[in-house]
Amino acid sequence: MADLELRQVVKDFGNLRVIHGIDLKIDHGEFIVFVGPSGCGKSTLLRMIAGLEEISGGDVMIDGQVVNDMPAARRELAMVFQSYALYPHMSVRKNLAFGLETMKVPKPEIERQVKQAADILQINELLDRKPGQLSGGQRQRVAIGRAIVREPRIFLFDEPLSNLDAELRMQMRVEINRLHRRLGSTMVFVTHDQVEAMTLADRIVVLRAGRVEQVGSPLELYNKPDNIFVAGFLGSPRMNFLPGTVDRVEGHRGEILLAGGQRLTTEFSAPPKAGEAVTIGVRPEDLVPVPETDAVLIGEVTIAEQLGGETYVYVTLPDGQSATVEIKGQARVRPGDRLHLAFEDGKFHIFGSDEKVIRRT
Amino acid sequence: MFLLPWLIGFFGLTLGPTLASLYLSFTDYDLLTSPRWSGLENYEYAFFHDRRLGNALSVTFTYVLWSVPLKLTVALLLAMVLDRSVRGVAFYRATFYLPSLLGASVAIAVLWRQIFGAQGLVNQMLFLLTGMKGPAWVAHPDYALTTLIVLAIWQFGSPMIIFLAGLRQVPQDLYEAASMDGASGWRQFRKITLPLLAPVIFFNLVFQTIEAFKAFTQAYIVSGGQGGPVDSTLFYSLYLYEEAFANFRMGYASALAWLLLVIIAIFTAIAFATSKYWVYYEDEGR
Amino acid sequence: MSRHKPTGMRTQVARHSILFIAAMCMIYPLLWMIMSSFKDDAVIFSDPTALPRTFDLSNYREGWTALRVSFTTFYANSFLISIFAVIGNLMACSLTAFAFARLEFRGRKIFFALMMATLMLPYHVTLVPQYVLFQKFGWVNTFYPLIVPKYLAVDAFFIFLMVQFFRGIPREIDEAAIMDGCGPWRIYWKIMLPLSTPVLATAAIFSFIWTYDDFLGPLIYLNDINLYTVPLALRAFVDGGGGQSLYGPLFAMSTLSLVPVFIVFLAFQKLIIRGVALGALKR
Amino acid sequence: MTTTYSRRQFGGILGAALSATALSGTAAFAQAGAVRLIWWGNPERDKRTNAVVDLYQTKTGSTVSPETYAWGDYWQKLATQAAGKSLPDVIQMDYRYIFEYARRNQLAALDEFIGSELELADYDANQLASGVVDGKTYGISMGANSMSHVYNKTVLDGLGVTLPDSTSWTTDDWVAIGKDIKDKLPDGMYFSENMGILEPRLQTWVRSAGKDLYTPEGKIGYDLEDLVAYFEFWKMMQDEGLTPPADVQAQDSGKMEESMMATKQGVFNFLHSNQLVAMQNLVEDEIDMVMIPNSGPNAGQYMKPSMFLSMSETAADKAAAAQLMNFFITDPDANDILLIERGVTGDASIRERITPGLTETEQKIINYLDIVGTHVSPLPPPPPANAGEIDRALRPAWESVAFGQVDLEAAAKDFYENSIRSLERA
Repeated sequence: MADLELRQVVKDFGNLRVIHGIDLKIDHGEFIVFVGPSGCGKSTLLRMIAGLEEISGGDVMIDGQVVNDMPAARRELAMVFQSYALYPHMSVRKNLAFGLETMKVPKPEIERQVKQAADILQINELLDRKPGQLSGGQRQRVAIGRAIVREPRIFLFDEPLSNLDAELRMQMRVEINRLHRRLGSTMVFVTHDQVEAMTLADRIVVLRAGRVEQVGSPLELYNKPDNIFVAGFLGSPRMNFLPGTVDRVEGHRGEILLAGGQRLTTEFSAPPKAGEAVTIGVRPEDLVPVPETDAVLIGEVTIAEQLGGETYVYVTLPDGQSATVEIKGQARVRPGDRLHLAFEDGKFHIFGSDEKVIRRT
Repeated sequence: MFLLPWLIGFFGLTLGPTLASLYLSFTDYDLLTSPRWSGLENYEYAFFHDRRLGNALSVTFTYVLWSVPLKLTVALLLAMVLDRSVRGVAFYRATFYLPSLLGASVAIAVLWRQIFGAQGLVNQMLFLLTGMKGPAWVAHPDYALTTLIVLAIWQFGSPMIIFLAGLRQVPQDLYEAASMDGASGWRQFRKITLPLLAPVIFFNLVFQTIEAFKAFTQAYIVSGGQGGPVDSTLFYSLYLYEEAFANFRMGYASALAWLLLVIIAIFTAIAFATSKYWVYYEDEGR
Repeated sequence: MSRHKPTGMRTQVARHSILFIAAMCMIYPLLWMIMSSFKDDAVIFSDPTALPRTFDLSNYREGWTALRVSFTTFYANSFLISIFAVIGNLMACSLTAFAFARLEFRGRKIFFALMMATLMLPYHVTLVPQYVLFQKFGWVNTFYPLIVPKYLAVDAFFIFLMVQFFRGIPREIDEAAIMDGCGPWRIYWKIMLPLSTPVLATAAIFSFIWTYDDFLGPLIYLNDINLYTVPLALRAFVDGGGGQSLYGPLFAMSTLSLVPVFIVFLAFQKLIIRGVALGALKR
Repeated sequence: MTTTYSRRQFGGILGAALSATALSGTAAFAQAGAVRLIWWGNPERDKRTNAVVDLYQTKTGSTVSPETYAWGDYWQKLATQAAGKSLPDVIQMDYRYIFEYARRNQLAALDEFIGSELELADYDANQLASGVVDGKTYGISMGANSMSHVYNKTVLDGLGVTLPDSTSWTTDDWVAIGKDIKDKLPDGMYFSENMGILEPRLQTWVRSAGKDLYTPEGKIGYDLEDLVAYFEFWKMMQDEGLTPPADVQAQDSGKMEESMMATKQGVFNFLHSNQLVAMQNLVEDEIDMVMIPNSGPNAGQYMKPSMFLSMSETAADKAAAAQLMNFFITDPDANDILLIERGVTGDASIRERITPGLTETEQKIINYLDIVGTHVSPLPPPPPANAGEIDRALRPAWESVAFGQVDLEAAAKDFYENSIRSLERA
């Protein structure tokens, strides 16, 4: 049985529909990440689950029960906010205990819970401080602690790491991961950062403009994006997109004319029509330098970024497009060099004019 | 349910009496006997026959149009000086603010008559500095209103403190960036301080204008309650008061009050309507 | 704490001179009044210099008991009214402000606009109808007309101030409380109020000062001299009808009457100054 | 009942501020059965009146609840109370307002009490008559009064000036003296204050010409030419330097301490006779009173009631209220306290009793009224409604002339026509 199920969930703000009927099942113990650009409705969706936003249509079900009209407090969920939303006038201890006090949990029980949460998050020595006296990372822990003490059925995270600096963010990512394994609870996590999504999620839900673009495990989405949006959203540096035109189609095979004049023969899962404009997607690590004879593309190097472990080379293609190439190790290239490139081992995607994938790796 | 006390207060104590006064404005009411319906007579008189009303309006507009901008200018100037000086800020701030706290006191108004009298402090200073003999400022029709404007300016403390708080919010690096760009002090003021302070200026402007239109106590006491000399300080509110309680024309006074309400509302509406052209909020919307 | 790069000695001196002169202009009238309270009536207006030749307290002695009832009673009345007014204003205005800032209900915008409009109302308009109303309640010559309205949130300015402040409190805090199981009352009581101490303090101070200073209300509603407030008693010293005023005692009592305001100002200067700015600034 | 809080009680009240009982307990001061008495005044009058109230309470055992306000606040308070039908029982009334209040049924007719609660057998009939409105008595005069020219005796003596018999002098005599001494006066001192704005002075002017401010029918009782002549006279005084420049004069808003006499800027000043004591207190030099010089063949002055005691129509216990009024007017002990602060009483026996104990200045008032009493014309007809507005309008009208803003005749015409319009609006 699904812990959390969304059925045709819709949200309207006045005349404006921001969530267009979303279906989703989340199993017990799963770590789900909602990801998408800002304004895609991911936070709204989370807040609808939490009970902070009214549900305009469809059903939200928790443990098989429709909770559309259940007040937030009774849904037995906990939420960690982007700004942490700690009560500034209460000590850390009071912050942790406040929800339990509201629910009239007996004192000793509250103390036990607070102690336990503090242990898990290693914030024992902070208990008597006020939020104002804490660092960003410490506040983050307290906010999570406040969620833990309630022993919720589901944890909800609303971009909780976006206010931290890069290093802390990485650290907290690891901790949240660890926490998930330790508690085994269902967690729903909202972020616009694809790295967080990739590293944390059991399954990722990619949202765009109030619609689900694709749901799947991180690698599924990385390797088999359903459309240009998902392909472009996940992965860093971003996937290269090259325009092309379908030249000939014969059954499931066909030939594509690239903008630079090269031809590419390939198989389609969903064959396009001849003359259709398509997009070829290839990830930077799948674009490899080859001898001139094998080249599919020729590019002139504009910038080469040496990161030590790998090198990002930005090239300009003959048709003026630019592309990113990732080369393992420390490649010796200079601006102005010409690079002959090919697709690694057939690893490229083709998207139709409707942006849907028509050829998978 | 949270609004309950306010709703009771609003309908019972504000709206009810306000509507009652709207009714009274269509009557002939002398306070001592019951009101008698008189239709539009009061308004007709106000619009077409009341010459003192025209004078009261012009006095009030003069007062508003001078005192508000000057008060705000002084407030802004001193706020900027205070924002930059390091030592004794708290002392100066307190000193500048105090008059606006004590302003409505009877004693202050008495004092004002003295300071601007024929032998008052101002004329003594004037004589010392220039050897000229000044007139009796409070009692001269050409200057009496000016002394009231000065009194209003004297109480610039409250907007000054709001400006000061506003200035503290202007990020310092903006000025540094501007200095790097070679912007002069004046240019920095024009291009950074003013635009970023616009919401605060707007707030002060609206509130001070409303207050200035309603100004009563100072004029009442400084002018001896008569709006003199030659009606040169006959504020609208003073005229309204006189009609209501000295001439026993509460009906007419109610009509005057409603006219004033409409005037203030128009001014406020203009301020709000034009605000979008010059007030810049960092977070548009909510 | 210098926010600005250090400036030259000369500009510093110039700046301080300007400030100092300005400060003197501001404060001289007050000094003059205080000093006059020690002077004899005959010299007050003939001698504009501030310093009295002698410090004579007789004006104070005379003023304190010049009316039928001593100023002790007037102070007690003033404080009593002010304190009840403060409590009423805080409770009622914060509740109303909370509703306007946080709750969704029909007509909220219209009500808010109406409330702001009451700021523009010239108060002489409602004076007589209000008086008649309280007269019907039998409340004239009691403190009720001066106190009860404050419990009904009639002071739109404080509501406005508090609404501005409440809007500055992140909504996520409310939402966290909702998740923690709080209803609106508990959010108001446990979260909003404790977080709003600055604006509450400001409102408290101003409502104290304004109630304490109010002249018109007590004039209209109080008859019995035992119920008089300080400003009402003070005005009894000034006679506009061609009688004789006692300026020495007037200034002495004026000075004394300003003392509570002055003390409140000195004690809470920081809060007042922060509070004044609250309404105007989006935080 | 006087309530003064000891320091401890005071703290207790503050401490109990949260309990509603403290509120109602403190607020419910208004004593049941007490007679409410209201007057305008100044600290001196307040002191005396309060002493009489105390005396009354100890003598009779009944309670009085006194209220006092400054003149400016008094009429607003009274009008509001009238609107709320809660006027105090016993009201100090002014000659100007008694008609307004009586004709609008706010005051009780006193005739039924005269002879019983109000013992007025000894009282001067003329003074009593002044409180009659439309045939009924609505107020008992608290004392007689007349207008006067008060002058700085010390200064005139110093210049060796002796004034002619003031019962027969004319404005020409008066101006001649002024022209004679104006250059000998100290710097900044003028012969007289400018009385252009003073309606009572205008009244003596037109009465001298055999007219009055108002006719018995409530119309304007004088002609525009009279007003022009009046303005011309005072403009001449100002232009001749006999009265101060307009701005100096305008500093006087009507408060005695702002008058030219009190500020040592004028030798002569207009004054009501009962105000002599107060004025003397403000002036170091010795001052005295003379009658106002006549500008025409008739006597301009008249004896007027300084103020009345009236009873509210809504008074709960009218007999008790009448008793209190009677106490003020006829009780010997009470009048030992009041003396002539509100004017010279019309009760002959009281007058005899208090005269020996009066100060020198107070004696001057009595002497002055004795002289005036024989040279007056009768009391003018009661001013019509809106007369107050016209009175107030005289000030800006004259000042616009004094400051040279408006042509004299135009200003006079304007005022005259506005006055007629005001009366029509009533």
